[in-house]
Order: sequence, then structure tokens, then C-alpha cells
Amino acid sequence: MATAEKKSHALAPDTLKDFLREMLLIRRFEEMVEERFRAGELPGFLHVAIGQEAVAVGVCRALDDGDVIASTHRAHGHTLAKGTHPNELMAELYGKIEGCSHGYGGSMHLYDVERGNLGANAVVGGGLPAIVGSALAFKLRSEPRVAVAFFGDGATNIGTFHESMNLAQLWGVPAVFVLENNHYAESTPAKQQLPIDDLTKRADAYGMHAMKIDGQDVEVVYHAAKKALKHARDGKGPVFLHVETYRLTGHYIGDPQVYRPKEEVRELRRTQDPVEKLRSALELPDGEWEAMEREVAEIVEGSVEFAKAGTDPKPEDALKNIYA
Amino acid sequence: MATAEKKSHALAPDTLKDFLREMLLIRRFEEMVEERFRAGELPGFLHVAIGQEAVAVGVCRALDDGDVIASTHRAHGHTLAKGTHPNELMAELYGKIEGCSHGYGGSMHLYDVERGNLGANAVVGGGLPAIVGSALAFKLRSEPRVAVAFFGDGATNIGTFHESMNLAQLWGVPAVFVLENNHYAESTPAKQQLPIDDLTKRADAYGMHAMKIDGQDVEVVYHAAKKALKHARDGKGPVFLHVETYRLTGHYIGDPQVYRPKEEVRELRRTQDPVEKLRSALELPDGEWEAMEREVAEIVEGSVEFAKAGTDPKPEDALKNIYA
Amino acid sequence: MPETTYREAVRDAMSEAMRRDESVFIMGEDIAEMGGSMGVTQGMLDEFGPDRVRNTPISEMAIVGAGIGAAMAGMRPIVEIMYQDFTTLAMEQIVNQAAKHRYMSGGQLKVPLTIRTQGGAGWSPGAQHAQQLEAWFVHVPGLKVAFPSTPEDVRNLLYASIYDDNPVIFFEHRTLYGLKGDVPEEIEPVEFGKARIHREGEDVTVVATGRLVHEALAAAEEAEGEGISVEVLDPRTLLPLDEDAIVASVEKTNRCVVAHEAVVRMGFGAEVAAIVQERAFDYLDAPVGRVGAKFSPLPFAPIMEEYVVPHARDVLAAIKKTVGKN
Amino acid sequence: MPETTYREAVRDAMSEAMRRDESVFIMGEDIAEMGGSMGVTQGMLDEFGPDRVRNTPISEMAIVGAGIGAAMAGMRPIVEIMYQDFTTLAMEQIVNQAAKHRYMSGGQLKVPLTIRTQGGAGWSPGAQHAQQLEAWFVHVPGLKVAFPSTPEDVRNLLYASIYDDNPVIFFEHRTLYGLKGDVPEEIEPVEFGKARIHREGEDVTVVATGRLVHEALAAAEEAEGEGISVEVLDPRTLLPLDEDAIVASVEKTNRCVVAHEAVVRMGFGAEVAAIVQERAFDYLDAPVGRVGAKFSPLPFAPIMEEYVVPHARDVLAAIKKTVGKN
Ligand SMILES: Cc1ncc(C[n+]2csc(CCOP(=O)(O)OP(=O)(O)O)c2C)c(N)n1
Ligand SMILES: Cc1ncc(C[n+]2csc(CCOP(=O)(O)OP(=O)(O)O)c2C)c(N)n1
Ligand SMILES: [Mg+2]
Ligand SMILES: [Mg+2]
Repeated sequence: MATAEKKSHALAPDTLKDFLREMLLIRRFEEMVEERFRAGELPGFLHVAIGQEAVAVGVCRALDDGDVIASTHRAHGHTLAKGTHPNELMAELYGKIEGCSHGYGGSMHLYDVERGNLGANAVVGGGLPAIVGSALAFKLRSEPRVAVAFFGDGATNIGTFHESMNLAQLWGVPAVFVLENNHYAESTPAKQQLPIDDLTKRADAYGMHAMKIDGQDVEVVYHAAKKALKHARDGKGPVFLHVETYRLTGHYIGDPQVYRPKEEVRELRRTQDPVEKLRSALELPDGEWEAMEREVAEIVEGSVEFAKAGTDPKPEDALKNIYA
Repeated sequence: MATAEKKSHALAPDTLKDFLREMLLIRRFEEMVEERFRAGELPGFLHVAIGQEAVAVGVCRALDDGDVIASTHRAHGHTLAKGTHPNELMAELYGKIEGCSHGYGGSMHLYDVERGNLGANAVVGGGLPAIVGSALAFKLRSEPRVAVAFFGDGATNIGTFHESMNLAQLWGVPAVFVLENNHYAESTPAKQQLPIDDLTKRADAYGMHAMKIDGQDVEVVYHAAKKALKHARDGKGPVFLHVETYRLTGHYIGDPQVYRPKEEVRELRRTQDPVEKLRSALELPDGEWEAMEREVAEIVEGSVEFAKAGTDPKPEDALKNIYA
Repeated sequence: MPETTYREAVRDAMSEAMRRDESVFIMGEDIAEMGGSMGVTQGMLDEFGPDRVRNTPISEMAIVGAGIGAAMAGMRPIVEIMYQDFTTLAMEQIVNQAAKHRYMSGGQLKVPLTIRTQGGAGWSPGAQHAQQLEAWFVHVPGLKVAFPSTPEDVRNLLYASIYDDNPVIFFEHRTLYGLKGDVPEEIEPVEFGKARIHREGEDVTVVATGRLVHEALAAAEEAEGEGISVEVLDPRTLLPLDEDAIVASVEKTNRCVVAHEAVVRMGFGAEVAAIVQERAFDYLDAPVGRVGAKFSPLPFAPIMEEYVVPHARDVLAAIKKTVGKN
Repeated sequence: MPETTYREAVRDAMSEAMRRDESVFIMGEDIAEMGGSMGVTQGMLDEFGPDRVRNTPISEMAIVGAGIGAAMAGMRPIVEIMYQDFTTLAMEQIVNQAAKHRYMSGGQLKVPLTIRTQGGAGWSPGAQHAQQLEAWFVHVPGLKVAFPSTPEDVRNLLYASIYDDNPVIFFEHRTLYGLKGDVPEEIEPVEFGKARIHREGEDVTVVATGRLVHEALAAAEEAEGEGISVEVLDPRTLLPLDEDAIVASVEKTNRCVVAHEAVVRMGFGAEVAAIVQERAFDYLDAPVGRVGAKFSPLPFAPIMEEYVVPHARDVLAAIKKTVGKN
């Protein structure tokens, strides 16, 4: 299905180049984050989504203005793809007032409300119920908006997932549940946490419309997301979008990954890198690629400079923003 | 399937009479509880399971010694069917030390650990995770025992249900999940709380073996429960036993049932009374029926006398049994 | 509406807000046709329809969370948790989400959500249907906590909660639903953090919440007969707390008792005692006395339940002990 | 094992119990191959195998509940909740189930379950990964609450918890895992409800828990230099609480400060202050001072986080204020 779909709605090469550029930006941004973290410059607890860039870009590019998202602990990609400037994201990771959460959030709590990012969540499954509620608000007010939740395979085991899916379907709210199935929850592989092979079945328990797609192909993700969003926006109820993807790094920055063979990661890097896949599909001439790399590198380096030059909060600022 | 099963394994008439007697006992016991509550003799918050007797008896008679159950707020039937003497149950409802929870529990917290009743639970879904844990203990110790959870259709919407089903299947523990689907959660009918028509599908989300049966026919329930228990006991994993049943009364004693037409209840009483069904299936001569009624009435009245003559706890007893 | 019950007052505050604007709606288990397990929402389905008076599945996490999401999207939802004991299921959403979104976003979001719940013993439901857990929420920055004890206060405070831009946990006491009292014609939203002095007195201040306000008033009446003049103060909101009013009262009376139905250990009274001993140390002529439930889950048998939860006589005993007449 | 870390001490207590009998096992997220998110269970999978060192799905309610069920069926399970913040998801099971089964059954059941969790700020994870919520559990009859601060105590108390027939919530502090200390060769289970006096002093008693024990000791050292003699007492278990030891110490020093990392408002210090002012009223020369986190969720930026959570200097300031030298 996915391939047929892709062929019949092929995106213009320029659009795909734009997607590639965005994916590359996310990749290089996160690599920089890893580097800066290892250099001891970044505080806190960081998780990169290297390998999952096509999901963030494919889904977020399919959104309309006014649509909202909720993200997870692995939030940099979603945040950038939803339109937050790399400067603001990097500034947040450096704990600066210019950051997208003004230094209050950090990597696991990225917000950009103006751009429809209602927040990343460090509690697995914690953001799902709110997405149902935002979608309900859109429905009650007859606004043509959709609320989108990102979450992982591990999150499908938690009660909040169940209650949220059930409620969304019962009330027919315009929500899309994007499962980024990267086959691991921290160190725990599918077979130690999931009694079924195909997580698409989880949607059946609620009678929710489900789609299962290859998340390493951004075009496939984009088309599927468009369809899912249309379904939701047209009042046909929520959609469960099961995206198969891969985490090409550790769970968190610094994870020695003792729980999986080095070979697995090497093989995945070789076969499942969404950036490389798109680059070779596009048959991008070396020159263009290098230009893209340079452009992206400049943005990423710029974001580090921006962040470092940012304003530290005053200690007492901690006592602001507790109440409205 | 259910009917074929029933025919080929027909139970001896004496066994069925014994089931009928037990069901009638539960019925008359609960009617007495209603009466005594209305007379102002019983404290607390009470829910009867009138109409659901065949589930309690069919399942509990299928259990082996050593199997355990967890019950719900609607617990009298399960408790009696699991072997607690009516005297001890009634004494509990009167708040006496002779009660099956020694006056500490009440109608929603009936325990009889010696007889394998690990407790009724006033929190919807609250008892499910423990059943997984007890079953895990049996499995770890290689004991041929099964842990059984009763719960309602409303409970399938709560996170604990999801997590428990998932964990049970993942670990392949010897548990049976008995869904008593009486089509209401308090006042809330299926269509206001469930996005799917057939709750059997909920088991698919975990790949759990499921069976769906008529809960108003005790023979069907018994055979299905035997099968489910064997499956679990044989190490083939947990079973989801979806039992269709009906609540012929209000949610709680005193419920005016403003949310459903009187006609619905009348019709259900006429067509879905499991006691009447079994009585007519057995073609019990009037004399035998009346004798059974007398026998049961004596036990029930005896239980009230026993309870009233029971010992009140001392106020300070409240501070016992908090810690082991 | 001159005389009204606590129950009607709750309903009236919600209905008024729902009439006033479309952003207010209510969700909860069995609140529609049945009118809620306490009858609080009776009739509201007829007036406002099923979109705004929404029956929900039994999904405490999701309904609180849906309230959060709707609130972040510009609504002013009211979520009913049928029994306070079941807030245990929604703690993650209340504590990690509702209370923190504004903060974690650096002020970008607000969560104008009201979570109503009720509880209270005295009817022998056993250990899982009558706990008083309000103290937990006072420990959570980002939440507001209300616990009104009269029809007038419950109406005004609930209305204020609905229009507060922060998440409010709103505690109602089961045994007060039938309580009658005069309420003004118009709703007058009360400011959070303003105590009410129910009775003035000279010898001892009783800080009481919920049902214990009424037990304290009864105890004060009796104490009066024995020559002890008791001031009864109801903070009405526990977070924010009107510390100044409490301290001012104790500076006048030089003695203090704090009374609630919850278990004494780590109950709200601990916080009041800690504040009073700190801020009114030089004024105190006796230790702050604490009245509350004995350290036990709630037993079923009425005889035991009666023993565990506090009554007017316990407040009276604490008053006498504090003024040295025990 | 003369010198060992807090982390190794935790592991050793579990391993010893698991060697001793088959009824002890551990469940939690990522505790097997990965050895737990804090490395506490490293190596245990190899020794005990996957049946007894069980990785679980992300299902906090079900894993605590499964622990309860296994405990009721005769096992002594240890359940790890990766971060204390996620106990919010399991509150129903902990509070309504684990704490109450024995009581509701009138003594028929026991629930010998140990729930280990950890938390603590100082590493900027933001608002949902470093809360200190121990106070909530002290309000729940039927639970026991432990919060050890040294390698020796954590080892002995954890062992005692595993063999306690009641549900124990066992708090470890993240920043202490690397702390080294001498531990006796043999595990000596400590009785719950016995405080440890870490340092004797004459002028003021500091009651401290978790990380703040060490901050208090540092503050005491400094105070010493300024001529103030500080007694530092760690209750080690918050429920039951060694009230007598606290009161005896305050009767000697006549002054008290209580210090924890949790938010001050409604924190454990409130209970200690309430007890001390009640039981040692006539001995107190100054109000009981409270040290803890400022009233705020935990911010991300290190500068702000550092400001919110308490340090030795805050304990010192409270000490000086209490002895009147500020
Ligand atoms: C409720 C909860 N439990 C545990 C954790 C710790 N934790 C953080 S991420 C994670 C794994 C999540 O797996 P998945 O949902 O598949 O997302 P992924 O990390 O693969 O993107 C866990 C267990 C948490 N954050 N929240
Ligand atoms: C977690 C929780 N939420 C709400 C309630 C209040 N309540 C008691 S019974 C009930 C309905 C249960 O429905 P179902 O599971 O179908 O069981 P039934 O009453 O039909 O036997 C509700 C909502 C509760 N006890 N626990
Ligand atoms: Mg994953
Ligand atoms: Mg039902």
C-alpha cells in the first residue's frame, strides 16, 4: 500500500529536497547536542532521535497551521520539525532565557505554544490524555484542527495509552496517535515488553482506524500522515499511525548499550538510515549535498553560538511562572 | 460452540440441581440483603449481583482447591460461590467480628483467604494487577494453581485492566480474566463508554486467548470456565473469558435507575433470569423447587440470626490489623 | 436563592458559569442521566446537553488529562472524580502534568482546570471510599487547593475556581451536601487565600476544614458553656493559605488547635502547626493541638469507623487540653 | 565488605536476600541486562536469571500490583520504580491496595512487598524526574517508609524491608549512589523506627533525611567553627518514626531544625515540627526551623535548580537563625 501511495502521489523533487534538508538539520543538530553534552556543556538528561528523523519531518510537514502536537522525552526532532528555530531549541538545552521553554523545561520539556507544540513529556504516555482533550476542544468549537501525539512502543504498555485511545475513539475526536515503534524501550526489546508482534492490533481494541507504515521513508510518512490527518479533520475519528522506525543510537546520550550487540547497530546504520535513504533516492549530486551540509552546519553552529551568548536566568526567576 | 459444548459434556442432573441450589441461595441471600438494608439494619454501600448468579457459580464451581479469586464491589455472589458460609458473609455485612473480614471490610471488601478469596475491591480494576502477581507466584513455584479476576465491562476502560492483561500475557501466567459484561457501568450504558461492540476484541490487543459465552446459562459458564482454567493451568497462558450477563436491579441498593426504562428491566427479568432459566431447563417438579426454596430460606434467615447475634468489635479494635 | 444546600450551591456555581460562557463544560463518570453519584449535577444534562455534561468511561487518568488538554486549548473544563480515593489513579496527571505545564513551558501555557471531588467518612463504606487526601496536594507547587465548608463558600469558591487560570483541586465533603445555608443572590467569587472567621473568640483559635468546621463550631458552643471563648477559623483554601489570618488570630488567643477529618500524621494540621509555632512562637501559651483521624485505614464496622474519625467531642477535648483544663 | 558505595550496598542487600531464599525476586523497568537506570542491579541478572530479575513493560500500576499479588501469595517481591516521580502512576495500588489489604481483610493477609525508588535533584533533569515525594506516604496508615542516607543504613534497612511483612516504600537518593562508607561484614537488619544520631551536639538538633543528612553534617562542621554545637539526627525511617529520639535530642538542645530536599510546604518537616512543638514545647527556646526546597516545581536551568533545592548553607542559615545568631 505504502509504495503504491507513494508512487501515485509522488512529491516534487524540491519538496523532497526540503524534507532532506530538514532531516539533515535534525541529524546534525542532535549530533552537535551529543558532542556538546560529552564536552560537559549541556546539563540534564538527553535523548536523541537519530534514525527517526523521517517520522518527525514526515508528520510535521503534513500538519496544517493550527494543528498541535505533544512530544516525548525524545523531542528535539519533533520540536524542530514543528517549526521551533534551532537557536531557540539549543538555547533551551543550554538553560537560557531565549530557549523555547525559557530555561524552565530542558530537553524533555520542550514547548513552543505559538507554533503548536504543547509540550514534550518526560513521563512515558504522560502527554496522551491531553491530546485527547485538546482534540475535544477543537471538536466542541467546530475548529478544523487536529491534535497529534507522538509516543514509542514502550508507551503502548502504559494505562494512559489505553485510556486515551479508548476515550478518543469513543468521542470521535480529531486526534492522530503516532506510534514511533523503534523496537526498544530503553534497554528492553520488544519480546521482553510486548506480547504481540504487530502493535497495529492495539488499535483494534478500540475500533480505531489504523495504518502501519515504513518510518524510514519520509515520503511514505508524509502521505500516510496527510491521510490520517484528513480522516481526523473530516470528523471520521482518530487514527492510529503505526510507524516502524529505528533508534540508531543509545537510549540516552552516554548509553553504553550493553543490551544489544554492536553488530545490530552497525547493520541498522547501514540499512535504515532515513537521511541516507532519501539522499540516495534523490540521487543528489555531491555538490548539492555538500552545500546542504554546509548550510545545515552553519545553522547548527549558529545555534550553539546563539545559545552560548544567551541570557542566564537569575536564580530567583525559579519562582516565576508557577501560577498564572 | 457454547451449545455444542454443553450437549457433549452434559452435567449430571444432580450437579445441576446443586448449581441451582447455590444460585438460588445467592439470589435469596441478596434479596435479604436488600430488605435488611432498606430496613436500616445494614450500614455502608451495597451492590447486589441479581441476574449474574450463573457467572459466580459456573466459574467458582469450576475452580480447583488452591485456585484464588479477586472480586469487585459486586462481590456477594463470588464470595458465597467460593465457599464462604452465608453466616460469615452476613455477619460481615452487619459489621461483626464473626464476619469474613472480621468487620474491617464490609460489602465491597470481602475476604476469605483460607478459601482462596483474596479480596473484593471497591476500586474498579483495582484487583486485577494482584491477580497477575499471584499467578506469577504460582508459576515461579511451579504450582498447578490459577488466579481468577472478576470485573465488569466498565472496568475494561481503566488503565489497570490494560496493564494487567498485557503483563499476564507477556509472562504467560496462569490467570483467567472473567469479564462480567452486564452492559452498564453504574448508569452508563455501553454506547456511552465503549467504542466497540464486542469486548472480546480487547483480548486481541494482547494476543490473549479469548472466549465469549452466555452468562445466563450456568452449564455454559461452567464448561467454559473449566476450559479456560485448564488452558491456564496447562501453562498455555492466561484466558480472557467474556461473559454476557445482565444486572436485573439497580447499580447499588436504592438506585432509582432513572437512566433506563422500567420496561427494559421488566423484559430482562422475564427473559434473562439465570435462576428461572435453569429451573425450567431442569423441569424441576414444584415440590422439589419448594423444598429447595425452604432449605435456602432457612440458611438465609439463619445467617441473619447469626449475624445479629454476632459480636460487635470494640471501638479500639480499629487500631488493630494495620501492620503485620 | 436565599437558603440553599451545599449540593445545590455546587450545581449553581457550575450552571452559572456554563450559562455565562461556552468554554465551561463538565466531564465525569455518571454525571449525565444519573446526575452524579451524589446528585450534584442533577438536571444539568437537560439544560446543557451531552456535549457539555459528558459521561465518561471509568478512566480517571484520561479524564483528568483530557481536562488538561482542553484547558490548554482554551476551555475551562470541570472534571469530577467520583470519590477522592480515586484521585490516586490520576496523581500523575494532576501532579506531573496539570501542576507543571505552565512552569515547564516558562509561562507559555495556562491550565484553567477545575477538578472536583468529594469524600468523607461517617457512612461506613470501608477503606477505599472515604479517605481525606487533601494534604498531598498542598505539597505540590502549581496546584491550588480549595476545601469549602458552607453553601455560600462552596458556591463562590467553585465559581472562582472555574475562572481561575490555574489547576484547582476542589474538595467537597460528602456529609455536607445536605447542609443548608443562606447564600447571596449573586455569586461573589472569593479570592483564594482568604480565611473566614466563623466565630470570634478570645481563648483559643481552632483552625478547621471541611466537616470539622461544623464540629469545631459545635465544640465551641459547648466550650462557651464552660467559660472558654473559642475562635473558629476556616482557611477555605489550603493552597494558597491565609497564614496571616491564622497567625493574627493566634496572636490574639495565644492558643491553637487544628482540626480536620484526615489522618493526623502528615495531615494538613502538621503544616498549620509548623507555621503557627514558627510565626507565632512568642505568643503561644501551649502547643498547637492537632485533631484528626486516628492512624488507621477506615474500618467498615460503624463502631470502629466512629472511633477513628474525629468529632466535636475530640475538638472539645483538644480545646480543653490546650487551655489547660483537661 | 568494609568500604562500599551506597549503590553496591543496595545491590548487596537484595542479592543476599535472594541467595537466602527463593521467595525474593525483583521486577522493574530495565533492571535486567541494563542493570537499572542507576546501575543498582548490575550483574544480578547473571547471578539470578531472568525469572528472578524481571524486566517489565512500562506499567507502573501493574508492576506494583503484581508485587502485591505475589506478596499475598507468599513471595517477598521487590519492585523498582525507576523514578520517584512515577510513583504517581502507582498511587492507587500503593495506597488503596498494598497499604490496606491486611486491614480490610481483618488481618488475614499480609503484603511483604518492598517498593524501591529513587529521586533527587542536582542534575537538571527538569520538573518530572527529581521530585521528593516521601511525605505523601507518611500520611498512609499501613505503609512503612524508609529513607536511608548511608551505605550501611541502606543495606541494613533494605534487608529489613525485604523481610518485613508489610509494604515498605524505600526511598534512595540519586546523589548518594556513589557515596562510600564502611559497612559491617554481615548485614544487620535495623529495626524500623530507630533514628541514628550522626553527630552529637548541645545547641541545636538538626533532623535531616536523605541527601540533607550530609548537607546537615557539612553545616554542622561549619557551625562548629563558629562555636555552635550541632546534633545531627537521621530518623532513617519516616514511618514508623522515632519520635522519642527526636524529642529527647531537642529536650537536650532546646532547639530544632528539620531539613529535607522536598518542598517545605506540607513536607515531612511539617510533621516533625508539629511533633516537636507538641512534645517538647516547654523545652523549645526557638521555633523549629524548616529547611527544604522552595515552593516551586524543579526548573531545568542549573542556576535556577541550585536556587530551589536546599544546600548546606541553607541548613547553616537555619541553624544560626534558630540559635539567634543570624
Ligand atoms: C512512566 C514512565 N516510566 C518510566 C520512564 C523511564 N523511561 C524513559 S524513556 C523509557 C522508554 C520509552 O520507550 P518508548 O516508549 O519505546 O520510547 P523510546 O525511548 O523508544 O523513544 C523509559 C522506560 C518514564 N520516563 N516514564
Ligand atoms: C476507579 C473507580 N472509578 C469509579 C468508581 C465508581 N464505580 C463503582 S462501580 C462503577 C461501575 C463499574 O462498572 P462495571 O465494571 O461494568 O461493573 P458493574 O458495576 O457493572 O458490575 C463505578 C464507576 C470506582 N469504584 N472505582
Ligand atoms: Mg521505543
Ligand atoms: Mg457493568
